[in-house]
Amino acid sequence: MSKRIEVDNLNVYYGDFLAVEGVDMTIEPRSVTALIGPSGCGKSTFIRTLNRMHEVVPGARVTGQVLMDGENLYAPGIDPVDVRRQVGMVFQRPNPFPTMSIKENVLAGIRLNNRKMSKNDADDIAEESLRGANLWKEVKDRLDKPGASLSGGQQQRLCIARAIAVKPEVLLMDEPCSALDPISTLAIEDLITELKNEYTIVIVTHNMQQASRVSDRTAFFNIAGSGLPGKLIEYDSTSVMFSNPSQKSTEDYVSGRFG
Amino acid sequence: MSKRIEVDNLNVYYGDFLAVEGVDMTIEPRSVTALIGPSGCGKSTFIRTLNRMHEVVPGARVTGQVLMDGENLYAPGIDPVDVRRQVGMVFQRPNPFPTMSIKENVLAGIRLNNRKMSKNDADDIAEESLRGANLWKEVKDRLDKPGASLSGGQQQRLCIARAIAVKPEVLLMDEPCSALDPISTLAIEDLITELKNEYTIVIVTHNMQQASRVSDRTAFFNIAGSGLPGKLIEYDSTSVMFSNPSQKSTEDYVSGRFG
Amino acid sequence: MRKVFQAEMASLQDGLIELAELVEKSFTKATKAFSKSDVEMAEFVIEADNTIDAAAVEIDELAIEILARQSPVARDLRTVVSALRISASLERMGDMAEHIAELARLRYPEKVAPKALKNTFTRMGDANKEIVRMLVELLQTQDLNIANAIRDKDDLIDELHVSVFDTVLSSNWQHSAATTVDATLISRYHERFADHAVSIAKKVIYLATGEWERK
Amino acid sequence: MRKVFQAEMASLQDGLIELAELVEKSFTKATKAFSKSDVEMAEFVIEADNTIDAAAVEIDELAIEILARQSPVARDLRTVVSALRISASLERMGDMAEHIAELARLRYPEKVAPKALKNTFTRMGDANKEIVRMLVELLQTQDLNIANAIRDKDDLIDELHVSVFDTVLSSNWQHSAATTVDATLISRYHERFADHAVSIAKKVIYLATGEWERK
Amino acid sequence: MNKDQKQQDFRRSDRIFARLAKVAGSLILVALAAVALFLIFEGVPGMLADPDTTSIFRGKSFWEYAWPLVFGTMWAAFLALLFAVPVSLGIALFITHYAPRKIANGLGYVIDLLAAVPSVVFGLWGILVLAPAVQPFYAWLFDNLHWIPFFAGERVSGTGRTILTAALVLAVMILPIITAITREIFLQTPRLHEEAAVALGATRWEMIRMAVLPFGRSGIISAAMLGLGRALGETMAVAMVLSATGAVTINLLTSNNPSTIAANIALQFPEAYGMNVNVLIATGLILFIVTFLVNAAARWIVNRRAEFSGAN
Amino acid sequence: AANEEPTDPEVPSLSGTLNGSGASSQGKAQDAWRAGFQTANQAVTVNYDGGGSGAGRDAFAAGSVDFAGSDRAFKTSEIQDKTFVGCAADSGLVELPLYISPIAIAFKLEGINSINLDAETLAKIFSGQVTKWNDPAIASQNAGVTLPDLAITYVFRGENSGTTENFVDYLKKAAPNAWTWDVSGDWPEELKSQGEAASETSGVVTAISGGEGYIGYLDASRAGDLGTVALKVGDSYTPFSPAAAAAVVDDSSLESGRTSGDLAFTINRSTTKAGAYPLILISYLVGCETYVDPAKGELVKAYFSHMASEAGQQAAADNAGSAPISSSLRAQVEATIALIK
Amino acid sequence: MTDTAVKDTAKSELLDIRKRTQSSAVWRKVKDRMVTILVSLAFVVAIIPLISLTITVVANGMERFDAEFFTSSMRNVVGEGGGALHAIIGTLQITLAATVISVPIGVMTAIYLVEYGRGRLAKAITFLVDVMTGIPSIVAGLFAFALFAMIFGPSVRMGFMGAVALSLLMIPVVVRSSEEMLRLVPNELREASFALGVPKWLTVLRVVLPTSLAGIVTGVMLAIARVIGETAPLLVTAGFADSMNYNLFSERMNTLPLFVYRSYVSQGTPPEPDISRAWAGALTLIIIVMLLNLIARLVARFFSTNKSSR
Ligand SMILES: Nc1ncnc2c1ncn2[C@@H]1O[C@H](COP(=O)(O)OP(=O)(O)OP(=O)(O)O)[C@@H](O)[C@H]1O
Ligand SMILES: Nc1ncnc2c1ncn2[C@@H]1O[C@H](COP(=O)(O)OP(=O)(O)OP(=O)(O)O)[C@@H](O)[C@H]1O
Ligand SMILES: [Mg+2]
Ligand SMILES: [Mg+2]
Ligand SMILES: O=P([O-])([O-])[O-]
Repeated sequence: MSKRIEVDNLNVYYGDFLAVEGVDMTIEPRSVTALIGPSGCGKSTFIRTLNRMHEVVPGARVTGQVLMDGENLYAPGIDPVDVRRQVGMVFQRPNPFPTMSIKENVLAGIRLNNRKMSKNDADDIAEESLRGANLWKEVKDRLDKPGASLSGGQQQRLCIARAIAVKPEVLLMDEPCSALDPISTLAIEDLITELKNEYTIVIVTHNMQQASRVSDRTAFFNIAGSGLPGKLIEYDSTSVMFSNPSQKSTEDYVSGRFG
Repeated sequence: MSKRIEVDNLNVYYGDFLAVEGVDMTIEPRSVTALIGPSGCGKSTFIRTLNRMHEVVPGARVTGQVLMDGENLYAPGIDPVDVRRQVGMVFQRPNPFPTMSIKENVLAGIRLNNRKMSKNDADDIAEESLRGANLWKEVKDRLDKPGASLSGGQQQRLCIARAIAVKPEVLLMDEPCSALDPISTLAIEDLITELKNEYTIVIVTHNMQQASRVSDRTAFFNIAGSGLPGKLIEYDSTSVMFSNPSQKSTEDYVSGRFG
Repeated sequence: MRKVFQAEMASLQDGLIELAELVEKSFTKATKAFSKSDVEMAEFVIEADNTIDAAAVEIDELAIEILARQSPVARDLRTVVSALRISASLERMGDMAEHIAELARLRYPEKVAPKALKNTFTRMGDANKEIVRMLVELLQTQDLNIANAIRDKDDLIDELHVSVFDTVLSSNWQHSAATTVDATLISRYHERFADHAVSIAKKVIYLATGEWERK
Repeated sequence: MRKVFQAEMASLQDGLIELAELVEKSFTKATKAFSKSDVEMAEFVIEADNTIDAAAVEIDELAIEILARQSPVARDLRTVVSALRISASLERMGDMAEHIAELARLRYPEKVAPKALKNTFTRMGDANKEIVRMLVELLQTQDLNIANAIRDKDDLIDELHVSVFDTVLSSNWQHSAATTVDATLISRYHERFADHAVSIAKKVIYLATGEWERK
Repeated sequence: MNKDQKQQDFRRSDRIFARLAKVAGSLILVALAAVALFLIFEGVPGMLADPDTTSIFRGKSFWEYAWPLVFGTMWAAFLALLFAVPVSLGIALFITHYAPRKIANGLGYVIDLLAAVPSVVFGLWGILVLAPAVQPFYAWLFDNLHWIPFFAGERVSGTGRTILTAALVLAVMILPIITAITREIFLQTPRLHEEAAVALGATRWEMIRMAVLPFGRSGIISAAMLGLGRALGETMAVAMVLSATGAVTINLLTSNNPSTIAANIALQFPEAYGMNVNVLIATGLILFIVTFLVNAAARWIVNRRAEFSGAN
Repeated sequence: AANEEPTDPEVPSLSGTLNGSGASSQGKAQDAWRAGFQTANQAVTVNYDGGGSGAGRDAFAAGSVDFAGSDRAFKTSEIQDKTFVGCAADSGLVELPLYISPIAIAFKLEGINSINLDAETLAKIFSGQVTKWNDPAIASQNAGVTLPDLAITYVFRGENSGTTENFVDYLKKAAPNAWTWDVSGDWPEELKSQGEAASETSGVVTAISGGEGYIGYLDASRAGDLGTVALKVGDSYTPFSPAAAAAVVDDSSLESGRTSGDLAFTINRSTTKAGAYPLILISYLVGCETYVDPAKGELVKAYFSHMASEAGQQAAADNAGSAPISSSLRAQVEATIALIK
Repeated sequence: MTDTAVKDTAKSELLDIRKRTQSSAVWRKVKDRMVTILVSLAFVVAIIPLISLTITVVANGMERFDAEFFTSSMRNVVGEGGGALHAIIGTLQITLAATVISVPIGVMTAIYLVEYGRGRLAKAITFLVDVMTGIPSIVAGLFAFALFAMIFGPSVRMGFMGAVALSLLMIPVVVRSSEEMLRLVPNELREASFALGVPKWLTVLRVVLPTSLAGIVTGVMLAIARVIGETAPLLVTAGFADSMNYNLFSERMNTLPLFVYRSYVSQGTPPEPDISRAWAGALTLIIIVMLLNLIARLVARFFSTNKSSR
């Protein structure tokens, strides 16, 4: 349930605007890869190309390849809807479906696709996913309460449960903790380290400490100026990136000497 | 232009709900005091009592005293509008008035009392405040552009300029960087260290690193359980709080061992 | 609650204890090599120092990685900083064991210690063995009583050290310059060994209290 | 851009340089006291060690505060960790100077060094003075060439140290046990002094390259 | 295979759904185009009708016939807006920023009720209650402020059935619409902006002026436009209340008032036959165009300072 | 609905729906007629849109209704030009004066219930030449009534209206010197600015009741508590009454040049017959002589008969205040109805 | 200048400012108070007509607000008695039909604008919807009539035609309110759904719509309130009738507003029964709209309970 992703000379456009240029990168399975970089350097843009969410934006397109275990996600005939089932995503702000209960939220990925499920199966999947997201204990007595009744951190874990309920191979997270308080943040970080035993995880974060804490490898993106494309500057193991990066700009960035 | 604040057995209520209980605390002039603590412990509630913004919430009230250089802000006959001019405030998300230009934003507070300002005076004050907020260089050529056209970090500095334009004695900041990217955050932090030469600064932050970086003294608030009031647990110099706090819960909190 | 961090902190502590145990083993062997003039054992000790050095470097690297990745504060930070210091001290204690073993090897097959000092050196060795044993325990338990006990033992060692000089400088000292040199050095090694142990004990106290050593 | 942090980092560096200068002064005086058997100067050096110790503790405290409050990473972290290590080494170098002065005072009014070794000790002292001077420069400039130069000087000191043993253990050594002990110790102090300097140089190399010392 | 089948189904469904949505949208275009065509086909002959044979013209040309109506329509709607907008803003502010939270919701509901009152009832109320009630006041204005052109005229209406009354009824009718929208918009004012103003030491009013009103500006305009739309198109209430003599005058207090297009159509249509029907439809076409222009103008105003709008 | 339950299901009767449209003036009378007719023929539904005469005539011509109510008869030119879709190709029209109603001149003056006016003065009042209640022209005819020094405001129908047309027709014929404007359903344009416009009879009632010194013309049944004018006919003043209205019709003659089914009257407005009240409105019922659909013809025939019957006329009088037609006229009408098929 | 001198001038300047500030502070407070009064006054001003209207309608309407009124039509009623059942049924049917027509079209259009629409077509629709809100209701009626007359001939009258006319008036309101509500659905929810591999149409149907349902329902209710009181367009389409008619697709059908208008306009002798029927009809109409409004609010609350704890 985790795959290697190879990104091959990827250029990402919004219309004519080249937002991210020439990314080559191999993301290892069962590991956490952190994407860091200054605002606007294209981290979100890049991570959204990994499950073809990028093309939800009108006029957005991509050149190059993203290979998941060798298969190009952007090959003709590949249905983005299919890709997104294999590559789950968790967003910056916890976004449980407000009209659904906790349980329905977890099962949303399956139910919304009109798949029929026996009640037993549904219960099992819900429990399994909530356990996986480390939330089962806290919510098992109120599965029918609205998802929005949970605290921010719990909501975010609910979103993770929802994402893993469809059994993806890869889990993308775009600043999953930036809307959370430090205690919830740590809970999510702990969860991430647990999840990496099963999933390939890619996480965008603005919090350098977080990147350094949770990730195995870190990719630093940067942008030379506004209007110019973001580029992958350095990609290495997190310890190296935070103790002895090879690029000056990486070092400047991680040590807060940027700008 | 900076005052000592003494808080004396302050209880803060929302209607009948006691949100913060029995705070005693002396905030030194020309220093940065950081308030930290878990979500919901009453940091925001407390900081808002210092400029009587608390009472903007219907049903909110306060017992105890807040003395600014000996004068009780909550004494009868004190006009909260006056208090707020002396105690400026900067909020979590940058909130320049979207319909005003950069310059108008800076002057917004002054215009209230001094409708007919000569253009020269206005220009001077705008420049001075923007310089004070470290923003002059970046915006001097586009003072007539809307405030919302700036980047997040610039907007936050604009808000600071707006706050200091009315020449307050004290500057309160409630999580001023939590909506900003790390580079902007560092810019604000630098600004705070500069401002403390002139102002008494109180800042709420969820970012422990930030508290430890910018503040001279740190106050740790905590809450025993939901529905219970938040309390001031420990208040000491920041180095002590982050290297050798006297309370176990402080230590647990600052070292992320909480919860 | 930062499980990874907790694990890393634990392995830092474990590393220190392991290192201390290595030093203990090395030192015990070194004293044996010294007293028995056992060159093989001496060789073994000298070999083992590389392991100790490597272990110390490993601890340092872990500590620095923790500093870089986990930004510890308060007690955690003290633990990491102390670990950096303690590893250095332990490494030097290992060096002292090595030096003792080297001397034993150098003088082989002769015994290094002259009769007059044999007893003293045995006592010093025993005291230091006791110290390093206590050290392991101290690192495990962080019991400040042990730290004090270490200081007491150090005082004994200092006394013995002085007595060695007294013996050497006394008029009835008739041994060769080489013996004098050896006795001086051995005694000094023991004294340094105990001294390092004390400095470790101080680090542990700092760790517990947050008071940085003021000598 | 974290101006406070930059300032703190700068003052950390400055503190180290200052400390190194203190050590330089102390050591220069100590060698003078030793060679001239100047008891006042010796007293002065012994006094000065307290200052050095205090300065070292201050650097440690600053380093720890920086670690606690600024969570430095990468080069900054290396700088702080190095500072912790370098201050310890400098403090020990100060101790060595003190030990030398103490010996000078202990033997006063006699000279400690026998004729045969006087030259050697002078050379050792000069080399170490050169080393500590270079050290100051190294901390200021972080020029790796200087680090290498220090290593070279250390090799010289090691040679001299061995030559001292050779002299003492040679058949024409006729001095008292006390002299033997003193010569042994003095030589060892010089050797240790240089050794600490080398370890500082290594820290500076680590600082520059990020490669943690593997001995 | 099953999965593929499902994928295919989904893809087809996606296309179908998108197309359905587009069709619905286009249906509006078609409907409106049809209305426009209908108005043009039926109306243009009316515009070109021979004044001599078309009884409704009574010897005038089409434009002479239509102009007072256009004027009356605009004038009544303008007056209604003039009354309704400030009051609506006041109510919206009252509910959102002045009234105690607990009763604010109830108050909102009460105002919403006004929106539910059918225009016939407004007409009845206007003619039976409002007009007699305001007549003495009109008489007073007429006697004392005669020199102001608005209050001038030959004779004050004895029944109060003047354009001012009609405008008042219209104002009451559009009040809830404007109030409901501005209220929602005021509620959406970011708390942050309000607090920013308060923290600068602004009084409540100053806070409203600094944060609430500028934020709601485009919304207020939209709300006013919706209200205006209703005012322009309102038939029954105006028809019942107004003494419409077809004059082009700004006197507010006399029985001599312009009619409005919508009311005129409603009144004349039953007795209209032949070409007269086309003439009335032609005036409908003009109303349609006026609405079109007013909306375009509103959009333009809203977008003009979009850079400074509160929407970001 | 409760009132629609069949009360006597055994009575065999007609069935079907009959739609009519036209003058609002006869709306209330239609209510009464329909009620009677539908009660007698429970399977029949008669609808009447009182949208207005013009609309009714157009609808009838277009065949969208089966009969029309109109405050005037079709002009002969119209009959010639139009094709009547519902009527058979060679069919003539049936036009019956079944609704005769006096038009009252009502006014509001504190404490005055009735005044006397001649047509001349009335014309001057409604053309803004006499503007005060105590104008000698009025006072001279009303000895003993204290008329206030109050401005006269006249109320007219803002929309095209048969009532207006009849009123103006009366003024034009009875006071040709004072009234120089054309006869039309629309109030003369030049006179609008001096009066007050009101829509529908109800509006006129409300306006007059609301304004002291107001005067207006309206269907007499709606005059209610308002003061009314007795018109000078011959040498005496006649207040309106159904009988007085019917009297005028009897004094009037049929228009010439029409088919036998087409009973269009020229009202003798300038009658001097005592007890006649020439300010009346005749509203016609219009149908085909031969319907394309004979079933319709049968229904129309039955319905028209019901209207013309004594009972029907009385019901209208009771409910709408109209004047029952005289028996001589009824005879004429019945003969005409017989033509319908 | 010496140091103290500088300080002194600074101080005096400060005092000056303080003084100026003080006088302006008083003025500011006065102004604040004045606005408070004005705003409260605005509210009172708005309440007056409402109260007056309510009192008028209730006082006049109560007289005939009886059982017969709700169980009888006006068939064969002359003078006293009779009721508005036929009009109530007609109003409900026609309004329901109009709702059934406008809601799918309106909501789908809103979906098109929010979820799919880009470029020219969407812009055109947005603008035209604005224009459509300004169509005079009578024009809508005439249009519907012309449309049906083209197909069924000029004699056609049916409730459904009225419903079509009302739809023309309703659709823009439905589109507008639904559009606003759909826009309020955070994009995050859509993206969350896409990210779960849910196709767009299901996302719209099962995430976006349910989330905004409460708002849409409220909007629809407002739209209904807007058209349920229309008179003019119904007169030319659904016509006028006294009798019950349950069939939307044939013959005339009465509605409440028309009932009220007719009762008022065409009074018999004596006029009182008509007048009181008119008022009772008005009261009924208001109550119906109120009930709908209430239902809307309840529905809104019901669907938003899940969200309330946010
Ligand atoms: N929908 C869009 N249309 C056009 N340009 C876009 C869009 N979204 C982002 N961009 C541009 O693409 C570039 C990269 O943006 P992106 O959001 O990926 O940056 P980021 O690294 O995620 O920034 P942040 O840290 O602020 O989230 C920026 O220049 C941005 O302005
Ligand atoms: N307007 C309000 N009415 C009632 N209770 C409130 C209100 N605002 C906050 N509270 C309660 O007061 C307590 C303190 O809240 P406060 O917002 O001050 O916490 P905080 O420390 O700022 O939390 P955070 O870190 O999440 O901003 C909480 O229990 C909260 O639920
Ligand atoms: Mg992003
Ligand atoms: Mg807060
Ligand atoms: O019946 P009227 O034509 O006067 O409305």
